[in-house]
Parts: sequence; C-alpha cells; structure tokens
Amino acid sequence: MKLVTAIIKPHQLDEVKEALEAYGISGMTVSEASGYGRQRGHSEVYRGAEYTVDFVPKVRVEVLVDDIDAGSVADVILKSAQTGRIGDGKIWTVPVEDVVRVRTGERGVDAL
Amino acid sequence: MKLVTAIIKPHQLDEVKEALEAYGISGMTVSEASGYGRQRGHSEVYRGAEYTVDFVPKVRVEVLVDDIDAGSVADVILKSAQTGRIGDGKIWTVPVEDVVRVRTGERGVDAL
Amino acid sequence: MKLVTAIIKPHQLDEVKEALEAYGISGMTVSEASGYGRQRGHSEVYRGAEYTVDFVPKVRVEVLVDDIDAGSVADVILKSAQTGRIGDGKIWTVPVEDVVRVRTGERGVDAL
Amino acid sequence: MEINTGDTAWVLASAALVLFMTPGLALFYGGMVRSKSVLNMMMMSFIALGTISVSWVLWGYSEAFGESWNGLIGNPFQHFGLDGLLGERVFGTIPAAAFVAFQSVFAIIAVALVSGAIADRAKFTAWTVFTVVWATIVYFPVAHWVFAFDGFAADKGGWIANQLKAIDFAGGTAIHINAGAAGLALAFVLGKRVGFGKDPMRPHNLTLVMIGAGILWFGWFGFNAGSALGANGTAAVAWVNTLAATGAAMLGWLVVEKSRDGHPTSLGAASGVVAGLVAITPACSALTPVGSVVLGVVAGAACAYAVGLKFRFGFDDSLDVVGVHLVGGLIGTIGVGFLGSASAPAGVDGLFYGGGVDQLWRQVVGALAVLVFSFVVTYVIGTVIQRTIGFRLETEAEVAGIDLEEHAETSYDINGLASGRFGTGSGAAVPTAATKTHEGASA
Amino acid sequence: MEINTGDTAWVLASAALVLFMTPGLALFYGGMVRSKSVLNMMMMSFIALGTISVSWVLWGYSEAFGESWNGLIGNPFQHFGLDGLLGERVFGTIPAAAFVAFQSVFAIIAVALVSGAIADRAKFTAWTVFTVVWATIVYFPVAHWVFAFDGFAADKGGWIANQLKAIDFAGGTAIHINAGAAGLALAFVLGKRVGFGKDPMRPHNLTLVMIGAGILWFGWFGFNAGSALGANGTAAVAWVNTLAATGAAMLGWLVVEKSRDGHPTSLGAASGVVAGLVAITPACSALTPVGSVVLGVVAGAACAYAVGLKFRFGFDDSLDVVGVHLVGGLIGTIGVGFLGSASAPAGVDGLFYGGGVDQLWRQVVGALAVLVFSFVVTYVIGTVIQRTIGFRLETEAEVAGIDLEEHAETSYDINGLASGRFGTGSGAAVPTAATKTHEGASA
Amino acid sequence: MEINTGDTAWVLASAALVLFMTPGLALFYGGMVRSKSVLNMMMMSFIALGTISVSWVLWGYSEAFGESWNGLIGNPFQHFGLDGLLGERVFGTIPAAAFVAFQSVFAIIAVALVSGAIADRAKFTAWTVFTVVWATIVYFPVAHWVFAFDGFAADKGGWIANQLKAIDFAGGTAIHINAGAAGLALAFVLGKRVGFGKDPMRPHNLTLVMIGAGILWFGWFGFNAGSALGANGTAAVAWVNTLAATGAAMLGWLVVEKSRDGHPTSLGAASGVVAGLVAITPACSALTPVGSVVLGVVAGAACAYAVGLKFRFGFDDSLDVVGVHLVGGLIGTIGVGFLGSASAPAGVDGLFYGGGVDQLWRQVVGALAVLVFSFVVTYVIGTVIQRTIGFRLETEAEVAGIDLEEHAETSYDINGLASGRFGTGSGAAVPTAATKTHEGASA
Ligand SMILES: Nc1ncnc2c1ncn2[C@@H]1O[C@H](COP(=O)(O)OP(=O)(O)O)[C@@H](O)[C@H]1O
Ligand SMILES: Nc1ncnc2c1ncn2[C@@H]1O[C@H](COP(=O)(O)OP(=O)(O)O)[C@@H](O)[C@H]1O
Ligand SMILES: Nc1ncnc2c1ncn2[C@@H]1O[C@H](COP(=O)(O)OP(=O)(O)O)[C@@H](O)[C@H]1O
Repeated sequence: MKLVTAIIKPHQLDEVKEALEAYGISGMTVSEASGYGRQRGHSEVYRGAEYTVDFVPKVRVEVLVDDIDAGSVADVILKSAQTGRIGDGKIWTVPVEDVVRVRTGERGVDAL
Repeated sequence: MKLVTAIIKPHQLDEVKEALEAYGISGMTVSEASGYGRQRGHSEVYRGAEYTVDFVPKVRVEVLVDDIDAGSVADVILKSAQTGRIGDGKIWTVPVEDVVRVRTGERGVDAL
Repeated sequence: MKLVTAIIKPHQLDEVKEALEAYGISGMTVSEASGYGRQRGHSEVYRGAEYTVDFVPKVRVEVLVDDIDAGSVADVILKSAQTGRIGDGKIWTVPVEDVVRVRTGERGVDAL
Repeated sequence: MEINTGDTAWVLASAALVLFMTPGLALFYGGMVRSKSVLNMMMMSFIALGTISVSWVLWGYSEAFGESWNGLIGNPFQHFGLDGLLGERVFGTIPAAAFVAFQSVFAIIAVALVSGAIADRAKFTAWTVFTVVWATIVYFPVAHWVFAFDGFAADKGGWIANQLKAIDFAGGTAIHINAGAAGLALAFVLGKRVGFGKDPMRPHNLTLVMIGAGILWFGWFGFNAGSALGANGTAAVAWVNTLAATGAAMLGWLVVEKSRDGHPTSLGAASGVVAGLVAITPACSALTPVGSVVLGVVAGAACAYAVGLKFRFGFDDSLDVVGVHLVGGLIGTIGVGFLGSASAPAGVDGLFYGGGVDQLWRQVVGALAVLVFSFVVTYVIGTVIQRTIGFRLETEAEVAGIDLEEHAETSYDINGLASGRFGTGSGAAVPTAATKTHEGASA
Repeated sequence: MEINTGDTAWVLASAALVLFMTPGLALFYGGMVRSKSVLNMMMMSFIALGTISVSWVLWGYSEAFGESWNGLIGNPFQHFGLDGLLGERVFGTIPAAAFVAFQSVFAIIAVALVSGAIADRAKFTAWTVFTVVWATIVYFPVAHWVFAFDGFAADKGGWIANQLKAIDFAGGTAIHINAGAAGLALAFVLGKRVGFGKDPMRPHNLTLVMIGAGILWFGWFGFNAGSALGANGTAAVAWVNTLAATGAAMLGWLVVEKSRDGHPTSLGAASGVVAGLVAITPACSALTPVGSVVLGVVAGAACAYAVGLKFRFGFDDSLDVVGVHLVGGLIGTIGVGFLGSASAPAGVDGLFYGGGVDQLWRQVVGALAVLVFSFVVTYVIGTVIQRTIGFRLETEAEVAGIDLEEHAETSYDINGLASGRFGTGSGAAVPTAATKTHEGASA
Repeated sequence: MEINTGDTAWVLASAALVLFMTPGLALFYGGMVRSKSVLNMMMMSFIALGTISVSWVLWGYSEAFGESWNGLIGNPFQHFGLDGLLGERVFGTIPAAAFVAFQSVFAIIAVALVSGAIADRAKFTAWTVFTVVWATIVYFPVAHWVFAFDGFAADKGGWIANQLKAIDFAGGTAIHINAGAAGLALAFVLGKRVGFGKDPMRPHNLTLVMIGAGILWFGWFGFNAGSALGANGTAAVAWVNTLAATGAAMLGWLVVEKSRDGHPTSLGAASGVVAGLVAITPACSALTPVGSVVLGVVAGAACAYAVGLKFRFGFDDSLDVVGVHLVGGLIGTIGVGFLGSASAPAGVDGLFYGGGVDQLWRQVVGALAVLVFSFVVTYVIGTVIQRTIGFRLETEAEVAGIDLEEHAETSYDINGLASGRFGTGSGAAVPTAATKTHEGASA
C-alpha cells in the first residue's frame, strides 16, 4: 500500500475532496500546514513596525491507497488542486508496510 | 526503524498515551487532524442557513520504533484506541531509514 | 527521493529555515505538533484545581530532497535546531517514491 | 431658562451609552464574518466614529437641527462648528451642548449600521468617503425630518415630526429603516460576495457576537429611554418597554428556529435581541408593556424569517441589515399604528386600541418616505462611488481576505507559533527603505 | 408627589448597568467552560433575559411588589402586565416605572447565576422551562420578602424587610444566597459531568472571563449604589464600599493562591472580584470603608478555599455558584451583624462595634430562611423537570459537546480552514428538503 | 449645604464609567501582546484595581485631598480610612463620598497605564509592590498638585491648581504625562524584552484591542465630562469636545498610516482613539469643538509618529505609553496654551486666540514639573525594587511565556484537544501532596 500526501492551497480542498470521492476514495485525513517556497508571504504593519510573514497557509491531504491506485490518486489530486499559479503545492508517495482499521482490527487493503 | 502513525479519536489520546507508556514507549509526537470517512460530519444552522461540516476532529499520533517493536506498538495503539464505533481511525507503518536525536546527534535506535 | 522530517522546538524554526535556505533548499512545509518525551510538560492551577499538561509545543518541518542531499539536509537541520537542552527533537528520513509539483505536473527531482 | 441637572445627567449618560453602541456593533458584526475579514468589518464601524464625529461638529448638527428650510433640511451654516451652542443656551431642560452630544451618536451608529450589508468586499477608502457623503445627503436631512421638533432647537423643524406627526420616539425611521434601505441599495451596487450562497460563511467567533449584542442592548437604554431628553416617567416607561419587547423578540426568534431548524441558536438569540430593540425603538413611548411584548414577539419571529429573503431573492445583504433593521424598523414604526395605547406616554391609541387608522397612515407614510428616499439616494451615491474611485474590492483580494489587503493586519495569532521577521518599518521615523533590512529573525 | 430627576436619572442608569451584568455573566461563565460548551453556557444567561423580562412584566413584578399576603408573596394579579404603573405614579422620589425597571434586572441575573452550577449538561429546553418556574415559585416570593418595604410600592411588604428587619441592602440573600442554594440543589439533581474530577476542564478563554469580570464590576455599581433608589449620600457610600471590598477581596483571593498554589492567577483575580462584590452586596450601606476592606479580604480568602469543597464532597457545582455566591452571600449577610457601623448610612452597630447580637441574629435568620427555602423548593422543581421532560443531556451528546447538540453551532472558526458545504437551509423561506441540495462547495 | 441629586447622579455614573476603563485598558493592552503573555498583561491592570482601591481608602484619598502641606501633599492621616467623609459632608454640590468615589478610579487607571511600558517581563510580585509604592510617592502627591482646589475638599490644595493655575481639566498632567514618564523610567530600569527589535511581536488578538478601545472611549466620557463634578453646561461641552477630538485623532492617525505605510490599520484606529482621548483630557473644558478637532488631528498624527521613537532610541516601551500617553498628554496640556478659547467654559484665550503666552507658560511649567518629578522618582523606585526583590523576570521564563511562569495559566484552549491530567490540587482543601495523585485521565 501507499500513502499519498498532498500539500495544497486551502481553497482547493473541497474540489480535491470531491474529485477523490468521484474517483471512489472514501477516506482521507486532512490537516493544516504552512508552506515555504516560491510563493511569497506577506507583510503586516503594526504601529508602523513591519512584520514579514514568510509562510503561507496550506492544507495537507493524506490518502492511504492500494498500490495500484497510487498513481491515479496522485493524478486525481493533481488535476483538482491545480490552479496554475505559484504555490499550488506538492504531492508525494511513500510506501506503507501495514495498515490497520482501529475499529475492527482489519488489516491491509481491507482496512482502507 | 519504523514510523507508526495512528489517526485516532481525540478522546482516546490519553488512553493511547498511557498504553504506550505502559508498553515502554517514552516518546511520541501528536498533532491535530481532520478526518473524512464513514463517520459523518454534522450540520450547523446560522440564521436559517445550513452548513454541512464534512470533517470530524481527529488526532494523529506518531511513534518512531525499532523494527521489532513496530507490530506490537501498532497492536498497543489498536487496543487502546478502539471504541468499536465508526470513526476509530487507522494505523499505518512506514519504513524509516534514519533517525537522529537533535540534542545529541545520536543516530538510529539510540535516538529513540 | 527522500522526505526528511524534523520535530523541533518552535523557537528554532527561523534558524532552521535560514540554515536550509543557506544550504540551497528553497521549499519546505511546516506544521504544529505536540511532543511527548523526556522534556516535561507543566502544571496549571485553576481555582485551586491542578491540571498537568503533558505535551509540549513543537514544530514539524518537512523537506523533500534528492537522495544525495538527504544526509546533508538532516545535518543542516541538526545543527541549526540544536540547543543542547532536553526536548530538541528528532529528525527522520523516509524514502519517497514519487513527487509531483501540482502547478506544472513536473515529477521527480524537477518537482522539488 | 435654568437647566435641570437630573435631566442633564440622564442625557449625558445616555449619550455615552449610545456612543458605546458603535463599538458594540463592530463586535456584533465582526463576530459574524469570517476571520479573514473581521478587522475590516470592525473598521467600517470605527471609521464612522471618526468621520461622523467631525462632520457632525462641523456641519452635521446644523444641517439636522438648524433653522428649517421647508421642513426638509436645517441650515448647515447657522451652527457651523457648533457656533453659538457652547454657552448658557438651553434646549428644553438641558444645555444645548447636551442635546448636540446625544444626537451626535445617533448619526454615527446610523452610518455604521449600513456596513453590515456589504461585508468583506468594500474598499476601505471608498467606504470612508461614503460615510461622509451618505451622512450629509441622507442621514442629516432625514434626522431633521424626524427629530427636529418645532420650537426645540430651532423655531421650525422637520416635516415628519411636525406636519405628518408620525410617532418615532427614538428613530425607527431615521435610523433603522434608513440604514436598512441604504444597506439594500449598497448590496445591489456592490453585488454578491465571491461564493455567496455556495461557500460556507459561518460566523468565525460567536462569543464576539454575544459581547456585541450585550453592549448593544445596554447602550440601547440610552438610545430609547434617553430620547425622553430627561429623567422622567416617559424615560422610565421607554426603559421598561425596551426590556419587555427585546426579551420577547429573543423568544420569538428562538421559537421560530426551534420549530423550523430544530435548534435555538446563540446567533438567533443575539439576532432576536437586536430585532426587538429595533422594533421597539420608534414605539417605546407609545405602547404599554404588554403591547411591547406583543410587538417584540412579532418582530423577533418575522425577522427570523426575513433574514432568509436574501437567499430567495439573491441579494447579498451579508449581515442582514435588511432582514433585521429594515424589517424590524417597519414592524416597529407601523406597529405603533396598531398597538399604540393612550395610556402610554405618547398618548395615542392605535387601531387595536380603538384609535382607528389616523395614526396608522401617518406611520406608514413616514416609514415609506424614509425608505424610498434612502434607497434611491443611496443607490445613486453608491453607483457614483463605484464608477469613480471604485467601491468593490478586486476578487483576488477578497478571496485572500480583506483584512490583509486593506489593513495589512491579521486578526488573531493565538498559538503564537507563526514565524515571521521583524522590520522596524516606517514607524521608526526613518526612511522605510533603509529599515526594511530585517536585522535578524527568530520567532 | 413630584419625582426627583436626579434620583430618577441614577436609578435608570443603574437599571441599565444591572441589565449589562447578565451578558457580562454570560461571558464570565462562558470563558470558564470548555470551547465545546461556551455557547450553551452563554445561552443559559441570555434566555433568562428573554423569559424573565416577559414574566416580570406580566406577573413577576406584581408577585414581588404587589400588596402582600402575610409578608410572604405579593398579589400577582394586582399589577398584571404592569397595570397601573405607567402614569404619574411615584414610588419614593422616582416614577413607579423606574422602580419596575430597576428591580426587573435583579430578577434576570438571579436566575442566570444559577446556571453556573450545571454547566455543559442541561437540556436547553428544560433550562428554559426552569427559568420561568424557578422565578415564579422561588425568586419573586423571596424578592418580596427582602425588597418589598411597607409603604413603598404597596402598603404591606415582605417579612424579612419589615418584620425580621435583616439588613440586605442590595440582595445578598435574595440574589446570592438564593441563587447559590438553588445551584447546589440543581447540581445534585443533574449529577456530575462526565469526567468530573478526572478530565481536565480548564477554562477555554480567560480573556472572556476577564471581560466578564470587568463588566460585572462595572454593572455592580448600579446594583449596589443604585439600590439607594436615589442619587444621595447613601448611594455614594455604597459606591465607595463596593470598590473597597472588591479590591480587598481580589487581594484576599490572590494571597491565598500565592501561598497555597504558588501562583496568583487571573482566574483567581476575576473570582476574587466577584466574591467581593457578592459579599458587599448586602452590606454596602452598613459598613465603613475600612469595614468593607475587612469584609472583602475575608470573603476573598474564604471563597478561594470554598471553591474546593465540591471536590471534597463530590458535587459538581461546575462554576462555583456555591463556593462564590452562596458562601460569599453568607459572609456578607452575616458579616453585617459583626461589622455593621452606626456611622454608615444604615446606622446599625454590629457585634464588633458594640451593637451586641441583635442585628446578628436577624442576619442569620434571614440568610438561613432564604437558603433553606431556595434549596428545598429548587430541588423539588429540578426533580420534577428531570422526571418529566428530562433535565440532563444524554452522555454521548455531552461528550461530543452541548453546543453542537443543543444549538447546532460552533463557537469559533478562527483559522477559517474548516471545510464545509452550504445549504440555504430553511432560512431561505422555502421548504427545507428542497434547499438541502448543497448547490456547490469550496471552502 | 444641600446636595444636588442631578450632579450626584452624574458623578456616580461617571465614577462607574471610569472604573470600567481599567478592565478596558486590560483588554486594550492584553490584545497587543503575544498570546503567551496576555494574562499577565491583564493582571497588571487588575491588580491595580485591588491594591489602589485599598490604598485609596486607607491613606490615598487623604494624601491627595487632605489639608495641604505647602501645596505639595495632603495630610495622609486626616481622613485615614475615609474618616469623616461618610456622613452629611458635601463638597460643592455632591456628597463627599461621591467625590472620593470619582477620584479613586483616576488613581487606579493612572497606575495601570504604566504597565504598558514593561509588557512581558516584569515579576508580578514586584509589579504589585510597585503599584502601591508608586501611587503613594508619585501619584497621590501629583493628584494633590493638580486636582486639589483650595476650598473644595480642604481649605488649601495643590500648587499647580491654585498657584500656577495651569488648566488641566481631567488629568493630562496628573494621569497621562505622569504615567507616560513613569513608563519611560521603568522601560529603562527593566531593559528590553528578549528579541526586541528582532522578533516579531505582533498583537495576538486585535478584536480584544478593539473591545478595549471601545470601552476606553465609553468610559472616558465619565473621565472628562464627569470632571465637571456636575451635570451642567461644562460637562456637556466637555462631552462634545471628547467626541470631536477623538474622532479627529483617529482620522489623523489613519491618514499618517495610509500615506506612510500604505494601509490604515485597525490597531491604528484604536491607537488614534486613545491618543485623541489623552490629548483632549486636559483641554476638554478649554477648547471650542473646532479647536478640539484641530487638537485631535494633531495629536493623532503626532502620536502615530511618536510610537516609532522607541525603535530609533532603542528603549522598549512595549505598548507605547510614551508615544501615546506622554506625547499625547504633552500635546493636550500645552495645546491649551495655544488653542484655549474664552468662549469655552474655562474661559481662557490661548496664544492662537489672542490670549498671549500667559496661559501657555503655565501649561508648559505644569507639564514639565510632573514629567520630571515622575520620571526621576519612578526611576529611583524601579531601581530600588530591581536591586532588592528583583523586577525583571528571568530570561528563560520570559521566553517560555510569562503567563505560565507567573500565573500558571494558559490564556486560550480553543480547540479543546489539549491533553492533560486532572489533579484536585490544593483547592480541594486537602493537603496538596496527597492530592497530586492525578487519579485518572482522559482528555
Ligand atoms: N522541498 C519541499 N519540501 C516540502 N514541501 C515543499 C517543498 N517545496 C515546496 N513545498 C511545499 O509546496 C508549497 C508550494 O511550493 P512553491 O514553491 O511555493 O510553489 P510551486 O510548487 O507552485 O512552485 C510550499 O508552500 C510548501 O508547502
Ligand atoms: N484512505 C484513507 N486514507 C487516510 N486516512 C483515512 C482513510 N480512510 C479513513 N481515514 C481516516 O480514518 C478516520 C476514520 O475512518 P472512518 O471511515 O470514518 O471510520 P472507520 O475507520 O471506523 O471505518 C477518518 O476520519 C480519516 O481520518
Ligand atoms: N519515539 C518517538 N517517536 C516520535 N517522536 C518522538 C519520539 N521520541 C521523541 N519524540 C519527539 O521528540 C521530542 C523531543 O523528545 P524528548 O525525549 O523530549 O527530548 P530529547 O530528544 O532531547 O531526548 C518529543 O517532544 C517528541 O515530539
């Protein structure tokens, strides 16, 4: 099995979620993140003192998938998360040795 | 070494932590997450307008372990996180190539 | 490719970021975490009732790197995150099978 | 004439109470928007505190309460800069300056109320200009119509107060219908927010909304009971009616929610409070406490339905200035024609108390006159601003968040982990370029 | 008789101040619970603003201040709907309606106070019913006992005020002992929260607690000094004593914390403020400022210990209505018997000032009478509600969070990242089923 | 002499308003610091409510308003414990106790203001000691100089009020210059925060800042208009000027921001409000409304620049007590010498109104006298505290967060996910050691 992780723009989350659902993925885990990269942060000014915030808000989406789905899932995310503007994020895939569903103790593909 | 990651219900965190401690695990990293899966979200109503929140709060627990402990640690988490109701979460294991303790620079099993 | 993940003290984040930049790393993803380990939490008292908070705030830094950079990047983080006091955190490296840049669809090393 | 210190004390206290309502409104509104626009929402109220204070002192008071030109507008030059009002001059039983004070804060909140209709998407400079123009062309004249009684601050006052003789004790027409109609006009001019009716735009901080509602209710006792311009029986009855109608309106709104949506909500309670306060504003001297309870229940329930109109008709009155202030103001103003009781201080029987339709038509005419005038003129003002300096924010900036775009600020930094670098900026009183060196960094 | 405008101004202002205390209490309480129940906590106070306003106007005032039936209860029909109180009627030196206004807000906050004992676990509908029943059976009668003086609003008033002659200037018995005893009773009826004494239930937002404490202190000047029912020397002394005792109580609480727990806390400061305000409430006309400082220090320190009783005896008085209001109310009420000084406006020497035990036993009897009556009757009311419509929330809903369960709302959405879909819901004034189509989505 | 109830009502209401300013200040300051020190910031204001209330009652009032010793200080023993002020004693037209009440809250906020200069780094116990010492040695005497008029509360009063005859209606010198100079001195004594000028220290909660600013403005009407000590024309003019100058100052500050930094900010609006309020404080009885607008614009713009001085000169006046209160106080106090108009209640023409420099030099001397006295004596007090019990927190504790270190509390727990274990602690009224067993756990 694989774990596909995507760092995307927060606004794209619902589109990604719907695209994954449409593809047949029924579970995922999402969390907040801050990104640093080509996309610039912003400046704020408080009583004339300037602060530069370097990180931009991102969302991390993690999907556990069967080996054969890994490529397609990455593609599905890629398409739904793309806006074409700097800062769209990254997707990466990592091998997973074992998955368990906590509720039932099922393992492997059954646990997805 | 392995990294055992568990997505669990927030309420189970203390039980998981204690079970891991009892097993002899002395370190872990925890973070907030939102889950999407069989467990449904909820609806909210503001001035008559309804909002459906699809994600449910979860907690991510990560434990770096020696290869031989990986299976037992997953089992320990499985038992302590289980409530038997939908949404109990997942546990997965990923191979880790290298671990360093920042304070000392120790590597591998010594770094755990 | 590899994913280098570091759990560090929040105060060290800027130093780590600058060290990585100096080394030539131009992107990373950062998120909040809570750590449990040798470093102790703290106690709070509300109307005489005591609460023990076991987790301490940490920051997770994730950097996708080319295979050959993995070791050096871990070293760069190690040096810049080290304060020598308990709780400095961990760095670990995980193999990554595929990386995509969402904006362009570029893959592999080009996506970094 | 001698001033009465008790009356003066109450009017000064009331003026302070009403001043407090505008920051209260800022919180009430601010809590309802998303966290990326709370500061802009609050600033739209705060800037009115700035611009209208100054306009009022310079020409606004005189425009509203100077000698009347045909009952339509006061002479703006007569008391320019409050000329002639500082000394021993007495209006009724209070110093002229106390009356100036009391009426000033009505002007401020009327303007601030309008902003609720255009949350998250108005250029701040354009809004700032709007506040002054709108006050000058719309509010000050309407205040003259409604609040300038013959022989009080000037010999001749406004037409609604003196010719039409509609009862509007504390400003159901001048404040609420006026602001509500203006809000509707601006909602049309600016158009809908990106994602309106699709994206969830739930309130980001309901505790702020509740603080705001609490402050509004508190301040509203100054608004309503203070409008007696003295510490007397009328003020006391207005006070009691303000309590009764507001409590009843909260219940009315919550009962609708419970039966329709399944849950009584805290936003509903806060909204019901405001709906009740709005409705009782024109009526608080004219109803019995039981009449006030009835008016309150009706207003609370009706506004709970009225806030849905924007979805049905597709205009983005973001924080329901129409659903609460316009509708509530109409219910209260016209309600006087039905529920007025001769046993209350205003001494006029409404339709239900055997008074026939005499007062009713006056109330309807007064309400409609203000509604139409405000809507039309505001629409014109808004359109002119949009076509000249631009009123609506760029889409991208709106999506990214108006707080950052217009104010370069972030509302909350609760966990304190946000990394950033410091530059002394221009606040250091040295040229900006030189100081942007960011001399170091560690969060 | 003529009204005095100065006295009227002060009473009207005081009434507004006391009204403001209930939203203040909502914040004070709301900040202390976990974020999943802050809205419900605030709603328990707000709903009292609705139900008790209306009950007061309809029958509550009359029950408290109508002609007395044996000193036990006023005639609820005499002034039903405030009949006969709107006109020229004068009580003392103020319009009757001003007295109605002032006393109304006491009733509201007394009810709201009780909710602190049952945080996070009461069905909202049951609580709503409780507010009306409790006010009618417990509060209005007790207010009659304590606040209805012979010959003021009616010829014959309540037994504590007129027969027993216990001194309770602003409501140590009627409000605080009463609410505290009722809270204790409800804590028994509803039982402990899931996880009480095990799970950490730390305050989710201490800045809210501090805002609430600030508003409470501010409003309390109306509560105490307003109880003079005029702007006079008694009011001024009550004002000063309210400051002195409260400041001293804060210090008392913090010194206990510092010496016992090692740290003076902000929650301790806020709690000390409230403890001091509670204690000085009955006593503010009867003590010298130095006596007030002594009373304050004692109350602050004693309450700092008393809040631990619930852990020792195992009842879940969640926000310490017993530890602060019951204990503080007892200290203040009985304290008058010790610290009363003939040089203060009430003119009675307590035990420490050579007055013997005459006043002391009156204070003790008054305090205990209210305590026992309130505890017993509230226990019965609570039990009946629990056995009929059910008072306690289901465990699962309590754990998931009462805000979502009872109000379908989330208190904060600070980061704005929460995904969700929008449905126009029933607010769109079109049938719910049709609108739940969720026509699109993007956060 | 008879008291006037209207005057008394206004003074009592004003006293309550000014009391409310200190919690308002706590929020205003608290929102500006990082979330790890908001509780300590608020506690520095709250503790002043405790210590100064008690000190005032015991010796402070007497030191400020007792019989004068050479115009420099009142006799602290004359009215120890407010002896002799409870009865029928009348000052002017109000009960003596009302005057005691009104002046008490000035003392409290003066002390609280100072804390803004030393955010995040002062030991709480040391600050607590400082409040009492500073009030006793600096504030009470200076209040005597400025506020004690001959023949009002005592035969002989202070030198600035009676000999110098500088105009300081509500405390530009005694409160703002005084607190500002003291803040500067403490900023030197304590040194800079770790990371000052390098780390970003942006406000953690701007909605708190706005709430605070709203409360401050509201309360300030009591501060300024209340200083008339009666409900009269002077109070009304002071009220209007307080509105006009403050609105204008907000505009002044925002215009500077817009032109210099590119964006008008909400923190700027809040700061402009405070700058305007500070500047108009001494001047509100002496200017016309137009003069007030001018003073306000100048003060707002000047303070917007002045807050940058700390970066240029390298002192860490964390929340700009110098930039806003010292500078604003100087502008207002000296501004009277320029903008004073004989048509205003104070009846004195300034330089611009043809009055020459007579009043101007009095204003300058009064301002400088307070500035120098306060700076020098505060520096000495601060240094003595630092050398004895220590004033500055340890570096490590400061970096970890002063809230945890000094108060063992966390300000916010919004998401409620934080894990933790419960121990009944010592609050359970049983020995601490035994209860730290943490009998179970689940978040
Ligand atoms: N080497 C990296 N390792 C981990 N995350 C990265 C890396 N580079 C970029 N990211 C993440 O991807 C996001 C987008 O990257 P950025 O360089 O801004 O734009 P783009 O990918 O469109 O070129 C960043 O905000 C960061 O969260
Ligand atoms: N394919 C997946 N990839 C990643 N996380 C998942 C996946 N499926 C489920 N999860 C996580 O597990 C949680 C529980 O899953 P859910 O389907 O609701 O219940 P259960 O596991 O009991 O069947 C989800 O909330 C989500 O966080
Ligand atoms: N086995 C582990 N798995 C995952 N994270 C760990 C593990 N042990 C420690 N950590 C993380 O590293 C942080 C520092 O560990 P700690 O034991 O406190 O100090 P040190 O590494 O200096 O000995 C912890 O707070 C936690 O976030």
